[in-house]
Amino acid sequence: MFVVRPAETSDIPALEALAGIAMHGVHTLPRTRKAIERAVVRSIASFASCPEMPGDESYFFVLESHAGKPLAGAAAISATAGAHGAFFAFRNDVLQQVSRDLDISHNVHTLTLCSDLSGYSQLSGFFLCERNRAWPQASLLSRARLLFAAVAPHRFGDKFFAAMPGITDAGLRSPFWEALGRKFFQMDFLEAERMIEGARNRTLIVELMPHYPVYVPLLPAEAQAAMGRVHAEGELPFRILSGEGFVPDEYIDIFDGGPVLRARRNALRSFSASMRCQVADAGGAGEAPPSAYLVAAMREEKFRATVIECSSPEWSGQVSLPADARRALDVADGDAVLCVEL
Amino acid sequence: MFVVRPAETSDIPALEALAGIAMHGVHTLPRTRKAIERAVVRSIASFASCPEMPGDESYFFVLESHAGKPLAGAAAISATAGAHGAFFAFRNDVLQQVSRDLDISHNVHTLTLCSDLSGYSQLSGFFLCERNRAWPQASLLSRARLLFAAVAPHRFGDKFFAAMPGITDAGLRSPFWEALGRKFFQMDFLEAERMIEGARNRTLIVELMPHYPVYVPLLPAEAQAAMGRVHAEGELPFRILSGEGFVPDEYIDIFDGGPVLRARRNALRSFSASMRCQVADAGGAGEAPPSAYLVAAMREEKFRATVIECSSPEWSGQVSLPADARRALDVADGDAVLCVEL
Amino acid sequence: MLVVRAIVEQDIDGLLSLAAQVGSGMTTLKPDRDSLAQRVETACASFAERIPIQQRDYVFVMDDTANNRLAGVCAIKAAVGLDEPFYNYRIGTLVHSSKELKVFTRMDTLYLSNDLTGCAELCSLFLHPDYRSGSNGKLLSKSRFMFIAQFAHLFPEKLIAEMRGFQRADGTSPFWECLGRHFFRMDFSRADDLTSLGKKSFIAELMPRHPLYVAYLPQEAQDVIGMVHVDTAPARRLLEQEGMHYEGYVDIFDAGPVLQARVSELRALRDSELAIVQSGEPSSEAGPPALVANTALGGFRVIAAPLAAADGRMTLSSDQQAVLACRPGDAVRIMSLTPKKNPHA
Amino acid sequence: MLVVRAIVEQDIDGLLSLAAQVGSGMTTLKPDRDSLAQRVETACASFAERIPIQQRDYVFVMDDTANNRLAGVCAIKAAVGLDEPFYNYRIGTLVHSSKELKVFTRMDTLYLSNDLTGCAELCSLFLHPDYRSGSNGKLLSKSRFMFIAQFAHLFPEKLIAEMRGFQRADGTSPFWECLGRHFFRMDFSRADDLTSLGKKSFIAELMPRHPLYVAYLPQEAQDVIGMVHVDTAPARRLLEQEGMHYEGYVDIFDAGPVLQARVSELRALRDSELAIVQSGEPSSEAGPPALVANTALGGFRVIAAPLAAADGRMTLSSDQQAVLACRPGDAVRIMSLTPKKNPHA
Repeated sequence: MFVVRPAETSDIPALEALAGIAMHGVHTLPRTRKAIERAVVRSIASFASCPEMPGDESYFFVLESHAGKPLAGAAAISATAGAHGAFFAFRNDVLQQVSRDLDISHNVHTLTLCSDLSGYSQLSGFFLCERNRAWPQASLLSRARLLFAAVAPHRFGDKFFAAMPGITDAGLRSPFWEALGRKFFQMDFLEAERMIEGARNRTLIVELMPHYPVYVPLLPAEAQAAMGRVHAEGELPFRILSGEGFVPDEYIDIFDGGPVLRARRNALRSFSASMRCQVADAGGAGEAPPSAYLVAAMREEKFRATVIECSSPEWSGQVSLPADARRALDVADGDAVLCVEL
Repeated sequence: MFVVRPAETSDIPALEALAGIAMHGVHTLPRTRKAIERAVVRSIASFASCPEMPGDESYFFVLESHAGKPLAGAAAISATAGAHGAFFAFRNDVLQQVSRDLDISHNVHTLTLCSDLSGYSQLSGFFLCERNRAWPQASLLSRARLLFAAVAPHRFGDKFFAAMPGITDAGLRSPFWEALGRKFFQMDFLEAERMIEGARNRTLIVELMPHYPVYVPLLPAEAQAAMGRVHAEGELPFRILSGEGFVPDEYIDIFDGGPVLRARRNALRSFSASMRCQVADAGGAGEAPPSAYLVAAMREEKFRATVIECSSPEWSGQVSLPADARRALDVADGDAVLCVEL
Repeated sequence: MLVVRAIVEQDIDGLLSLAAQVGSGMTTLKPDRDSLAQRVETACASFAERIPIQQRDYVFVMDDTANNRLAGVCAIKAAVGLDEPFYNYRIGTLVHSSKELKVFTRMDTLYLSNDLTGCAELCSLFLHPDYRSGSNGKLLSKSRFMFIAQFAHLFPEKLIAEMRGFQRADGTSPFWECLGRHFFRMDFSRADDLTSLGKKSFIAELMPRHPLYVAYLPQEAQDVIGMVHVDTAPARRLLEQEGMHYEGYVDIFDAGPVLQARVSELRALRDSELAIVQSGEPSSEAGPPALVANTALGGFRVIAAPLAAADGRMTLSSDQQAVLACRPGDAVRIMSLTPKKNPHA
Repeated sequence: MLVVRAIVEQDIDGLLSLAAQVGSGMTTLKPDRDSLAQRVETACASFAERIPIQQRDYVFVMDDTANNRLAGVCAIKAAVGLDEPFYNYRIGTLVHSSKELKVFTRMDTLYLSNDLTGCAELCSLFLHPDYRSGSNGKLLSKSRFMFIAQFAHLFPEKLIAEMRGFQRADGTSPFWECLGRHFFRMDFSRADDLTSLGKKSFIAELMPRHPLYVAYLPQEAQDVIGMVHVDTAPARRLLEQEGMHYEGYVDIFDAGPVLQARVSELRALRDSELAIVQSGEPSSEAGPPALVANTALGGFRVIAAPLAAADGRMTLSSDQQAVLACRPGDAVRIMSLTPKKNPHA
C-alpha cells in the first residue's frame, strides 16, 4: 500500500538516493545533500507553522510503499512561488502589426520575461522511481499535494501552477535553450541548470536574461517547435495534472520552453470534486461497484494520503476503509477524511 | 411597460435625438446621422445572419416604454471587439526591479498598449434618458444584451467586456488623457473622441500611441488617481454589470483610463443563473411572494425582453406572464422564455 | 570640360535619359518624367530660395561642356523625415552580467529609430558609365561638400548618406530574408518598389518595434549589418575621405550603413579655402588635383583643376573661368581633391 | 613652473591632500588612502605598460616645480564598462504620425544603454583653488589630449567625458527627483555615495529598462537633460574646443551630458605637430600660448609655453627642457593652447 506523507529528517539518505537517479534539467527535486537537508528542514518548519496567509512555506512529500523500504518518489508544493525573489517565466504575448496603407495586418507572437506567477502556489519536485510508474501511485504522489492544499486552503493561494520539463534531444541539448538562454548565459543547458539548481526565482535571471520581448518568428524553427512541448519524462505528470484541471496556456519556462500548467483553485478536482467523509465500518460497502479513490487524512500535521478501492462515498458521507488504509492514514472510525476519485 | 428590442430603420430619428443628449467622451453610442444609420443597418443584417462563429456582427438594441413614444435608451453588443482591426486597451503589467547587492526589490506598474481584448465580445453604446434612470429599466437595457447572448450563444465569444467611461473634471478634461494621449495626439480629449468616434480599434491608434510600456510612477498623481476610476455617468452601468458578474481587473481604457470590466461567459448570471421556462397561465401564481425578473423571448430574430413581477419560476419550469408582458414579448402559452432574477 | 552645376529646368530631358540608365536599387531616381519634373521644379525653387530651408532639395548635374551632355547627377536633401517618418535601425550595446556566475555578456541590439529626423542627406548619385574614369566620380560626389562648405548656414548640424546594403550573388539580401521577410511575407524587391513609391514608412510600421538582440538573427544576417553592396564600396570610401563615418545606423531592410558627420567637422568645412581668381595658364608643374567652386547659390558650379594657389590667389584659365562663370577678382572656394595623409597616422 | 606629468608612487601624499579638497560630487577622487594608493599603483603599471591596454588608468598630476606641491590631477581611463556595466541614457527620436488626423509628433526617448562600453574616458579632473588662474585649467585639462595624440595606438576609437549634471540651488537634481527617486526611494546623495563605491551598475538595475518618452517627465526634468552643473560649464567648453561633442548620451542619475569624440578627429590628432627641440630664449615677441609635451610614455610631461616654432623646430629654454626632461634634438609635440577660429564660422 502506497502512502504519501511529509518528508522527515530520517528520509534524507533515501532522498539523496532518489536524486541520484533523477535526470538533471528534467526533474526539479533538490539534488545535493545540502539542498535536500535544507528542503526537509524547511518543510518540517512549514508543516509546523500556522501562517495567516501563504508565505514562504514549502511542503515536501515522499511516497513510500512500506515503512523501511526505499522511497518510491517525492514531490513538493510551495505556498508562494516568488517568496524568495520573483518567479520568472516567459509570457507568450501577441503584438498587432498594422499597415493601413499596405492593407497588411498580422499578429506577431513575442515572449516576455515576466514575474506574473510569483503570487501563485507552485507544484514542483515531482519524481517517481521507474519501477513504480503506475497510474495510481503517480496520481497519488502528484495529487496528494493538492489534497493537502484542500485540507489546508489558507496555506495556499487561489492559483496554482506547475512547470513541465521541456524537450531535450538525445545529447540533453535543449533547442529552446540553444536559441535563447545560451546567448546570455554562455554555457550549456545542463550546466546552467546545475548552477542555478533548477530555480527560476534567482536575481541572476534578471541580470542575464533579455529585458525586451523576444520575437518568436526570429527563433530557429527547432526552438519554436520546442515551445510548450513536454519532455517524455514529463508526460505522466502532465496527464495527471491535466486530469486534475490544470491547463497549459500562455506561459512557458524561460530555460527549456516547457509549458507552465495553471489552474484556479476552483477548477481543480481536489477542491471542487472532493468530499469530506467520515471513516466508517467496512460493513455496508458492497452495494455499488467499487472504484479507486484518493483518500487523505483531514489534518495538517502528520498529513497522510493513500489510494483505496471502495464504493462511491458520494451520498452516504461515509467511507469504509480497510484496516491497512486506516493504519496508513492513522485514522479511526468517525475521523474525517477527504476523498476524491482517482 | 418597458421593452428592449432590436433597433429598426424607423428608430433612426429617435436615436439621433438620443445621441443629441448623450455626453461626448462618456457615452459611446453612435452620434451622427450617418453613424447611426450605419449601426442600425449593420444590426439588422447581424440579426438576419446565421454566423457559424462570432464574426463582425453587432447588435443594436433600443429601450421603449410604449410603441410610438420617444426611445428611452439604447445599447449594443458586438460579436467580436476586434472584427474591424484590433481592439486596443492598456494592460496593467507588473515589472520586477531587483538589485541584489543593494537588497532592493520592488514591483513597478506599467501600462502596455495591447490588443488582448480583440477576440472578446463587447458591450457598448449603453445610454438611458435621464428621466428613466431607475434600476429596473437600466438593468433591463443593459442585461437584455446578455440574455440575447444566452439565447444565441453561438453568436458570441466565451469572454465579454465592457469599457466604462473614465473620470473627467468639470471642464470635461480627462486627467489621464492630459498625461498620455494628449502628448501623442496633440489635441483635447473631446476632440480626439469626436475624431475617432469613440472607437478603440482604429489603425491610427497604433500610429500614434506609445509602443513601449508607460511607467505608472512617472505619471502625474492626478492621472494615476484616474486609472480604473469610473465617471459619474458610468456608475449605474458599472453597478449593473458588477451584479451580473463582471469584474474590473488589469485593463483600462487607453484614452481616459476608465476600467474595462471583463467576465467569462460562465461567470455571468444571464448564463449561469437564467432559466428556460414555458409561458403558462397566470393562474397558479399566487403562492410565493413575487419578485422582479428579466424575461426574454427565446428567439434570435424579433428578440424581446422585459421586466415582470412574478413568483419564482425556479421549480416549476413555468412562468406566468401577464397579458401586457405576453404582448410585449410576443409570446403565447407554451412558448419558451429565458428568465433571470433582476 | 566637366562641370558640376545646379540643375536648371532645361535639364529634364537629359535627366530622364540618365535615369533610364540607373537600373534598380536607387529609389530616388526612377525614369518617370512626371516625378523627375517635379523634382527639378523643387530643386530650382531650392536654389532660388523660394521655398523654406527644410523643404529644399539641391540637385546637381555633371555637364560635359564639350557636347552639352549630362554625365551624372547628385543631390543634397536639406532635411529628411519631416513629412514622412524616416526609419533606421540603430545598433546599441546592452551588457548582461552576473558576478555570481562570472558571466559578462555584451550584446548588440537593434533599435527601430527615427533619430536621423531632420538631418541633411546626400543622395541620388549616378555617373553615366561612359564617364566612369579618372577623377570624374570624385568630382561628382565631392562637389556637394563644396556646396555645403559655401552655404553651411543652410544645413542642419548633421549630414547623412544611406549606402546600399550587402547582397548575395543572386541579388537577395540576407538581412531581409532573416528579419524583414518574417514580418511581411513579401520579397525584398517588392518592399524596395514600395519604398520607391514613398511607402517606406508604412513598411516600417510592420517591422519589429521592440529592441532586438542581434544575436537572435542567423549568423549570415549578423555578418552583413553595416556592410555595403560590393558596387557601393568605392562610393563609401569617397565619403569617408570627406569625414563621414558609420556610427551604427543601418537601413531597416538590407542593413546597409548610414554614413554620417557633423557638418562642422567635414573636411570641406575645415580645409577648403576661399581664394581670389587671377587669370593665367596653370604652370607647367601642375599642383595636385583640386576642386574649384564659385560662390553663387543659384548658379553654383564646381570643376576639377590642378591646385594653382598661392597667397590667397588661384590661377584659372579663361576656359575655366567661363565654365565656373567667374572673373578675375571673384572669390572661388578651393580644396584638394583627396585629403592629405594624416601626419599622425 | 607648472608641469603636468605622469603620476609616480611618491605622489600619494600629495594626491591625498588634493583629494581632501575635492568635496562631494566627484566620485573617482575620494580622500581615502587605500583606494588612492591602489589607483596610483594601477597608474604606474599603466605608464610602465605592465598591464593590458584595456585595464590601464593613466593618472597625471600637475606639479608646481617652484615648491614641489601638487596643484592638480587628471586622468584617462583606457576603457570603461569592461568590469562593470557602464550605463547611460541615450536620447533617441521616435516619430508618431497619422496622415488621417494630420498629426506628426516627434518624441524624444530615453533608452537605457551600455553603448559606451569600451570607450576611453577623461575623468578625475581637479585643480587646487590656489591655482585657479590664468591658463592653468587649460593646461591641466588639455594635457591629456597631448598624451592621446602621442599614443593614439593605446586608445580605442572613441573618447568620452561625463559632465556633472544640473542642480537646483539647494543641491538637488530635478532629473533625479522626477525619475530616479520613483524607482529607488532614496536621496540623490545616497545614490551618489553608492556610485562612488562602485555600485552604479547595481543602481542601474533598478532604473526603468524600457524606453521612456521624455514627454512623460515633468517639464523641469525635461529642461535639464544634457545640461551641466553651473560649475562645470567652463570644463565643458574646454573639452568642446578640443573636438568633443554632446551626442545625446546623459548620466542616468542627473542627466548630465556625456561629451564624446572619435579619437582621430580630436583637434590634438589633427593639429598638434612634432618639432625638434632647440635651445634658446623665447624671442621678445612671444607666440601664442601653446602646449608642449615630451614623447616619453613612462615619463610623460606637458608644459604651457609661448609657441616659438618654425621650420619644424621649437625653441625651449634650459629650464623648460629640464622640466620636460628633454634635450636639444629630441622631439616634442606642440599645439596651440586654444584652437584658431574656424575660417568658415
